[in-house]
Amino acid sequence: MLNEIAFLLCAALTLAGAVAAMMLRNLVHCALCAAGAFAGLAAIYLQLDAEFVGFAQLLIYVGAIAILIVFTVLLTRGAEIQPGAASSASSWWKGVPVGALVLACLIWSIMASPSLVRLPSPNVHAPVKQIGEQLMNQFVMPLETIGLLLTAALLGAVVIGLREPRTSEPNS
Amino acid sequence: MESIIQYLWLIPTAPLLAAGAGALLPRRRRRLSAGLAIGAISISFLLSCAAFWATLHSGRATSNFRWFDFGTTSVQMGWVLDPLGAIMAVMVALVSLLIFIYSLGYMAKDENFTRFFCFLALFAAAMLGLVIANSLLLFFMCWELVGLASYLLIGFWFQKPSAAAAAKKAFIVTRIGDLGFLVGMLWLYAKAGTHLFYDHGQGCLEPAAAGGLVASTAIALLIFCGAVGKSGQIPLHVWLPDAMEGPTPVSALIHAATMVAAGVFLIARVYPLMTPGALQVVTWVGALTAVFAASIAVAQSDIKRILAYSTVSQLGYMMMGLGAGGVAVGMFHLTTHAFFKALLFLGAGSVIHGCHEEQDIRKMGGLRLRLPVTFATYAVGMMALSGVPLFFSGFWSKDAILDALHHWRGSQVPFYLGLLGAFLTAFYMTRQVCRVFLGKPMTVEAEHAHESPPVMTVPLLILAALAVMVGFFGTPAWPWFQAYLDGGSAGFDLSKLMNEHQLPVMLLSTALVAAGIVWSGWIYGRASARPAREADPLEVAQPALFACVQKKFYVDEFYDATVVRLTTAFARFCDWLDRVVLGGLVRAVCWLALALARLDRNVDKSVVNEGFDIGTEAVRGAGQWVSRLQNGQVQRYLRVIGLAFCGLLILLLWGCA
Amino acid sequence: MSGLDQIFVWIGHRAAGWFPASVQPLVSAVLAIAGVMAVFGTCFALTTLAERKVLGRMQNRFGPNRVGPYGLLQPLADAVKMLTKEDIVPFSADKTLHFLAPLVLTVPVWLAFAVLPFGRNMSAINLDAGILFFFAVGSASELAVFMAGWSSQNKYSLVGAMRAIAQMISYEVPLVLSVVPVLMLAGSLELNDIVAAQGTYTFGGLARWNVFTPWGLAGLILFLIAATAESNRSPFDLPEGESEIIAGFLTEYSGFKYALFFLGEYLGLFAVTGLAVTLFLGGWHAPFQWLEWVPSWFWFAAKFGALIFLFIWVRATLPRLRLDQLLNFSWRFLVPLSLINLLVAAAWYWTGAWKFPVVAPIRWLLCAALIALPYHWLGRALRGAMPPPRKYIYAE
Amino acid sequence: MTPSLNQYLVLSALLFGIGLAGALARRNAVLVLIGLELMLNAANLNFIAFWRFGPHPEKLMGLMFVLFSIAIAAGEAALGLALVIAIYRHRRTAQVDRFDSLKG
Repeated sequence: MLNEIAFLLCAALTLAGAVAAMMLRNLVHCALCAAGAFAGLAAIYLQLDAEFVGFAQLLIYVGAIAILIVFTVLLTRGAEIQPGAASSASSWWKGVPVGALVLACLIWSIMASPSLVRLPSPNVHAPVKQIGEQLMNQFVMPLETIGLLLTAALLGAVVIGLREPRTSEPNS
Repeated sequence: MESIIQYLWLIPTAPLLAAGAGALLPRRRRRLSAGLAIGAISISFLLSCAAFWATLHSGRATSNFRWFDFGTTSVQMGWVLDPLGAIMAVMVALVSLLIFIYSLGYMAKDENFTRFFCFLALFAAAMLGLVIANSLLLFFMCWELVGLASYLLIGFWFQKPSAAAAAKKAFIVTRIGDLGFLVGMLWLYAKAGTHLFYDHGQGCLEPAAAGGLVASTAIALLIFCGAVGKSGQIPLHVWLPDAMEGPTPVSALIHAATMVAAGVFLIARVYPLMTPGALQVVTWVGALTAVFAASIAVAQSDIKRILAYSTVSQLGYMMMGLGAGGVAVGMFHLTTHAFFKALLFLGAGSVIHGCHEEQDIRKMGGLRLRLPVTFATYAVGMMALSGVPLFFSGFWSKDAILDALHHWRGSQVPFYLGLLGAFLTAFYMTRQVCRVFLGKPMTVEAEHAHESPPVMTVPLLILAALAVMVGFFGTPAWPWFQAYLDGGSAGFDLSKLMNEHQLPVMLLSTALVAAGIVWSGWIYGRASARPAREADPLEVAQPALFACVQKKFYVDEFYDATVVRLTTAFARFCDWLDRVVLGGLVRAVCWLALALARLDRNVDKSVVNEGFDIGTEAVRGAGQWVSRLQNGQVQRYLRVIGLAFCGLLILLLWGCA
Repeated sequence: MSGLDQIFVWIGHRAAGWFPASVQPLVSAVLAIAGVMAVFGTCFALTTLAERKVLGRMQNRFGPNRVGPYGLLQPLADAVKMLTKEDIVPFSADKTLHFLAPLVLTVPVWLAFAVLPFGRNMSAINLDAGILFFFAVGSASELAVFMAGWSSQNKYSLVGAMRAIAQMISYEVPLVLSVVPVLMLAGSLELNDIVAAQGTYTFGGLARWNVFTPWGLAGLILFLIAATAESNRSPFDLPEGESEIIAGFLTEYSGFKYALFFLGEYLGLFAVTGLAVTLFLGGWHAPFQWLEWVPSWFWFAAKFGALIFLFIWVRATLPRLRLDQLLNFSWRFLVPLSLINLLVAAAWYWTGAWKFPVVAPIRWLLCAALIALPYHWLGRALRGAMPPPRKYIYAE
Repeated sequence: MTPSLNQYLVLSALLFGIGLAGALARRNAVLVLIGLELMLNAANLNFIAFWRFGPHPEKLMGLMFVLFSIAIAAGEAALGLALVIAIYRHRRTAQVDRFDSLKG
């Protein structure tokens, strides 16, 4: 019962955050609502006994990605100018039906699979030590690859984000 | 013995490293470069002494290793330590050390001091490697490296056209001999299947292989060709006098004491291959060279050239000794000659240095007062070279050769030629000393000559002492040297000095030497008082003969007229062939290609291009049509993806249901 | 294991014992939370006073001494002032975010205290990934600062917020990286395990705290520097630098909301200080074996107080940095150095297997050299990278 | 009573749908990126749910997948936002429908 309530609360938070993030006009509000949705998901992970992943989700999504998004919003002045109400009707009818169609398909397929109505395995826990050992043994290659990938992404982001020398800009 | 053989490779490696380091040093690091070279050669000297000490007690030791394989054969290399190599290594290292030190003073003003020491160290490394090589192939490599170092050092002052020409001449002439050597070496490999000298009974010098050789006389003579080139024997002697264009320490080290002796050493090293027939040739060539060069030396006026011809002549003696008397006789003269000829060259260098780069003996005179140390040591060297009896090393070693020639079964002519050479040697050396040191100064430079610094005179003194002392190791009364090389032991027996075989020869040569000295002294002692421009007394007496001798019997001119002209003509012919015949052929092919290309262009224009134009138009049209799908609107792509996903999902579920 | 040591645990058990068994866990959790809030709330009050007093002494003046004996009631007076002030919200502000920002800052900071062990058996919850939890909840403060700065619609606020976020992002990296060696050597992310790993004694009774190892010493220094910057304290107080941008993101706040920000910042400082004590200074362990009889919570409080004093001291000593100096210092010095510190910790672990006489000092010196040399080189490189000191042409 | 697997899946599907609709409908690039992140998160939730309800939770496969996915999402966000900023500098706009040419 308690679990159900907690789940419903977290799900409501997540969905509300997500909907708000996609519908609000002010981009900063959108970003903050998205952060709320991410935090709600982290809570759901915790509820699913995935402590480590939950904290990692909190640390990375709320602590890093949300901040990044907010920075980008400010740097692109998205928060100030809103020419002709970004959410114009023309773009709404292009996007929402497709989203709704996909959603309908997904829900239909979930509902069509009776085997999915099942209860969780009891006494599941994922100690950090075991995660660490798996990362260092079975998943060591993916781990190294991810490290390389993140380094490359970091360098790439820095290179892309660097202000270009003035001379190469044609209209300045 | 076992322990030293493992470190034998260090002997050439130390100077090689010094040369490598010296090559990388900037020009201004003069002291570092010289210090490196001298330190390295000191290490080599000490190691050589240790190796020598080891050979006193035991025989031969080898250390072989595989260089590379091809197919089933493997090429082996290695080091050998035996009395022959050890005595040579000690001699080379010691003379090199002294000459390196001497060069400190002699080359002090030269701007390329660093380069000089780099080359010297390279030479020493190659020479020492040659001495301890246990493979004819390795020997040949070091041999060529020695030749390279010699080339570099003769042409050290390459700004002088004569030096550059002399370097080229030395390189090319020795190359002719080396060609024979190479052919002989390959032939030997074909026959013996190995280049190792000693390999536990399998080496090419050991009885198992050397005994059964076919055509061994031809091989031996081909190898002797190399020795002829390197040691300046007739007919390849022409490069050695010209090599005196290099700095004097180089002349002393390379073209008197060590490198030119390498030819003799080569014969000594491969002595087991030398058949009686080959030895006969060796003896004859040596005898002719000895007299021929000595007679040329009589009429020269350049102090270093006289010594150069003297060197050629003495090398002839060594060859004679090898041919008639065996390894010990030749090697003994090689060793004594190395010391006193190095001494003479360094003394000559000191004189030249003192007289402000003057080399003409007619412009000197009276230097005994101004260069006392040089004079004293030079006199010792001169007497050693002339073979003044009893106290000087040259006497004992030359006497051993003459004795061997006297008992040679082949012919008595070399013996008399040797005697004639001894007389000539005494004559021209006395002439030189009289001209340079006695009498009165002939020019202002000679009057203002000065003694060289101690860094130059100390090596002179050491070499003078050695020039006297080394001889006592090989007297007939105590033939230690010969016994050492043959692996036996020598007892002291004064009576051998007096036996009826040796005494007459000894007395005869002594008399000839005395005659040479006295006659020459009589002529030039008086002549040295006259002005320099006046003709030589001998020229006055026999103008035609003297002119002929002064022009070195026109050998260079003969070579110019024959070999060089022939080569030039052949080169011209090749040039013509290349320009007219081959060039014409190439031009014809070009024309053909051009014509084909023109044809091709026309075909291309009318047929291929049209076809491709149609094709590309079609492709472009299709591309334009397809590109409408990719308009850059990411959201549209995403929409398509979403719809496609729905479609796939529906299909999937349909299939399941 | 004296009674005094476990007195708080005992009180908690007894208090929970009065409730039915079904709600006992909840009650004990609530009690722990209440305890933590009470203790650190008081601590906050005392620290504001202590800071002003110590700063005063260091600046050769008295500090507050009018309210109550020795000015001891000054925090109370401040609280009354803060709560009774008018709560001003700018007209153009984004009112929702302006209201939410102090809450978003303060609430997660309280959460961070949940995993700290304040004494033997005295941590509110035992989380398997305690450190990760600590940093995860701490990450919300950046968002809060941004919300405060942006919602005020004031350029000083926005500049202050951007500065604060840049600073926090930059210094979070060395902060986390300097913690990693401790986790490596302890083999756990749980704070109680880390404290237990430092709980043995060596050399006749000296504690094996991490700070006594080369990497631990370097790690503590790096951690404290990064923590100072994370909590926006001098000399890293650019986001609130009065002389530059009025009060940064706090410009448009007053009254209770301002007090909440104030509280949040101090609590953040307390949390990282407590973490430093736990990670490097042996937690609640005594420094010498013969001092074990002193209650564990006392040792925690003593170390905690010493570090707080250190922060105040630093604030009184060092001038404020420029923004470029601040970022250069983090990215060019602290981050590489803390990465190298990882290697040093690895070297320490590896050399632990060495077996020969006098291994301990050799091992120590080797590892110390491994961190000291990069420190020297990076320091020199950093000095080269900084712009030269400004020249004031007209001032001379 | 605890929630069952399909409840989590429905939540995930809803999140995915919202993200997709937003990514399709909104024109600001930042919002499109937020939509993408929401879709990624929906996928992550699926992994976690299947791990928790799957037959072999002790193997941690789903957890690992999500950990790597989060790491990649961080890199993706950093790069994507850097691109948005770079394009904004050139074009003075952050509307995705204006990003339709390959030339800068």
